[in-house]
Amino acid sequence: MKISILVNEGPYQHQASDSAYQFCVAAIDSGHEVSRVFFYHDGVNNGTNLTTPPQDDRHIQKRWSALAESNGVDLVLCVAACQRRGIVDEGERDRNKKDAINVADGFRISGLGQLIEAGIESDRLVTFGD
Amino acid sequence: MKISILVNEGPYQHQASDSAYQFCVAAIDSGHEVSRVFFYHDGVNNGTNLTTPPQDDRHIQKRWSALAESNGVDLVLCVAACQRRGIVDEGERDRNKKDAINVADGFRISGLGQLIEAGIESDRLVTFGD
Amino acid sequence: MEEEYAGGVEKKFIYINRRAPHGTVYPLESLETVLIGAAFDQDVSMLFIDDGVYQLKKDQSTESIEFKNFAKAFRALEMYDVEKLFVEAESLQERGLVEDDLLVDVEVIARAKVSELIDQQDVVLSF
Amino acid sequence: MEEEYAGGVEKKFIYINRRAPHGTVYPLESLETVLIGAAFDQDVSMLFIDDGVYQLKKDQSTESIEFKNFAKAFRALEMYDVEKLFVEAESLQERGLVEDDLLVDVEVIARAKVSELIDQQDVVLSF
Amino acid sequence: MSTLNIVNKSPFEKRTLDQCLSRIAAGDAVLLIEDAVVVAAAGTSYETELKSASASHKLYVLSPDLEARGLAERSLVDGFSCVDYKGFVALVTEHDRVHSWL
Amino acid sequence: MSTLNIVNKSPFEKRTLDQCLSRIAAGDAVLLIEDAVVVAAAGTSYETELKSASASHKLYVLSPDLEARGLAERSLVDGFSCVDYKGFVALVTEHDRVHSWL
Repeated sequence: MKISILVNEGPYQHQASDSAYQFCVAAIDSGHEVSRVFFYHDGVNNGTNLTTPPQDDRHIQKRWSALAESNGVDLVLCVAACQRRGIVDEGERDRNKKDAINVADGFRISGLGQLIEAGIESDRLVTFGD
Repeated sequence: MKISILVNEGPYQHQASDSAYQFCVAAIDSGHEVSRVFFYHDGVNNGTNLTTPPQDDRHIQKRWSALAESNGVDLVLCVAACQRRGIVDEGERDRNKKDAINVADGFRISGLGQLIEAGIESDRLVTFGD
Repeated sequence: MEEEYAGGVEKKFIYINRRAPHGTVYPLESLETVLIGAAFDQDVSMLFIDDGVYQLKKDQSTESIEFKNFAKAFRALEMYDVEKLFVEAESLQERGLVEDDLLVDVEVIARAKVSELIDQQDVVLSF
Repeated sequence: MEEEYAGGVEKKFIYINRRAPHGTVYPLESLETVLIGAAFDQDVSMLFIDDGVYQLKKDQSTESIEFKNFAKAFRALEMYDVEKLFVEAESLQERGLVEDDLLVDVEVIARAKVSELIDQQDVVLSF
Repeated sequence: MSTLNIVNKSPFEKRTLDQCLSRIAAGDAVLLIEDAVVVAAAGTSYETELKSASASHKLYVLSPDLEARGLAERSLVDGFSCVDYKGFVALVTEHDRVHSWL
Repeated sequence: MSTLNIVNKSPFEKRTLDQCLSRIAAGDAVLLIEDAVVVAAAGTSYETELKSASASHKLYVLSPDLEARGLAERSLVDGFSCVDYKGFVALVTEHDRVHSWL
């Protein structure tokens, strides 16, 4: 089956992002296709490359980036949520005159339409939040 | 009176940061001293300078920075929370080998001891969270 | 942000709104998603249950908390052909609200009908 | 992160823990704050009520969810001279737990005594 | 030596207000802010619980948050007083400590 | 045409599980994850409510989350089945839609 995921919360504060990740790994292991993970609201904070969690703890952003690389999962950050939270790619930096870029490898910033499209094109949409 | 504030949530997702700000303004208007606002957990996300909220919406980070400038309020971001969330100043950038700095004007990154100290030295500590 | 979708698939989407407005950003984001989603020509319903019914309360005034007052935007839904707004009767009653307290025309349904409505959908989005 | 405080003031701090572990980061952060705060030589109490009592449950195993298992750190509190751990009896009972289910020695108090404990404090930190 | 208790979630959503009311001392005050303000309005199924709480506690509600939720015109449950943010600050200073029930 | 309902908060903290159970159809399933798993263990004051729910609904609990909360050794409320993440995935595919009660 083709499964898409919606993540509403940032890393470390709530278990939502962890649960979503573990679900994705299990879905892929079970032979399903996880086509897209859409990060909405505080969920976009999963996509900053500026985190340095303690060495004995999981690295949530890197886990997501690795999943994109190894399994071609499309990691999409909601652009409006990124603007409110401070997640910036090259385009957003230029458009909003910011000094830095912090979007992590494997994530891309795009519109809410990507969530609707995931709902249409996937067999199931599973939401993880607070 | 000397009042300190603890903010546990980031901007826009929960009302906590807004409530804390409105409380600070009212406290200062009432003749009290707001000596420190300590940002903990997702609260550290208030201190990124990379946000671009919609033009017709409030700019939460800039409001805080202005409060620091006009009233000398000490805005402290918990260092361990910053590391997990991706808020970086010059020292953190060098220490953790990051490519960017995103801490906003008027905020400083420091340890949890600053929260305890605020509890000891203030007449009241008021917490805003989820 | 213009997006087009020419896939030709029509699915039934339901947006479930269960929180009071302003305490969290979810109610605002629900409305934004519905408005953006309108371009995709899907079958869209919005359901308001539990504290979600407060989102439709008349007379919201957000000036003193400096928030955007998005309540008015519910009136724009009709222009986007989003016309299926359901409100649960028991949620209104528990909160001392009546249909006349609401900003827009809605269909009031009994709690016992909620599962039926949800079980007709292809995609459930909860806010 | 070494911090020292030589202000000479001693205040009574209470840390109130009301959430189950792992679903949110607050329980972990509560413990971190207590451990850091120990350097300040204040009078520290920790109170576990509602779902907070699950934080002290024995046998927590976080390997399959890849979380740090911070439960063991409760055993270190004694070394930091944090010895006043209070657990509400009713919170245990509602959850089918008994004192023997807990990782560390605690003082079990009745719900009716909770307000008395809190009203003795200077600073309340809730997690 | 009384405590100002702050509750910010609707009791229809979270049990915080119940959990607070079951544990505070006579003379302690309760302030409802953010989404918790909805039950300060009369006519909800939570009214009885609040009326009995008002016998032993001072109850306050933050008016800017009531206005934001379209409830400023409603009559309040007996025993509630409205405060603005300056009134909130005054409550903080008049009580010995503040306990936010999160 | 049945729905998989997911609840992630303890009913001692939030009313989500009550609100879910009061509205789902016979034949719909409920999966408890994250902090919600605590009430799958037998002996809590919530047990009666879950036992009656199990008469008309399939009830599941996510075992890694039970283990994390030190409840893996406990007996479960009658009617609950344990699933791991792969079992979670299977439930998602076996039902027609997923409704996360947030």
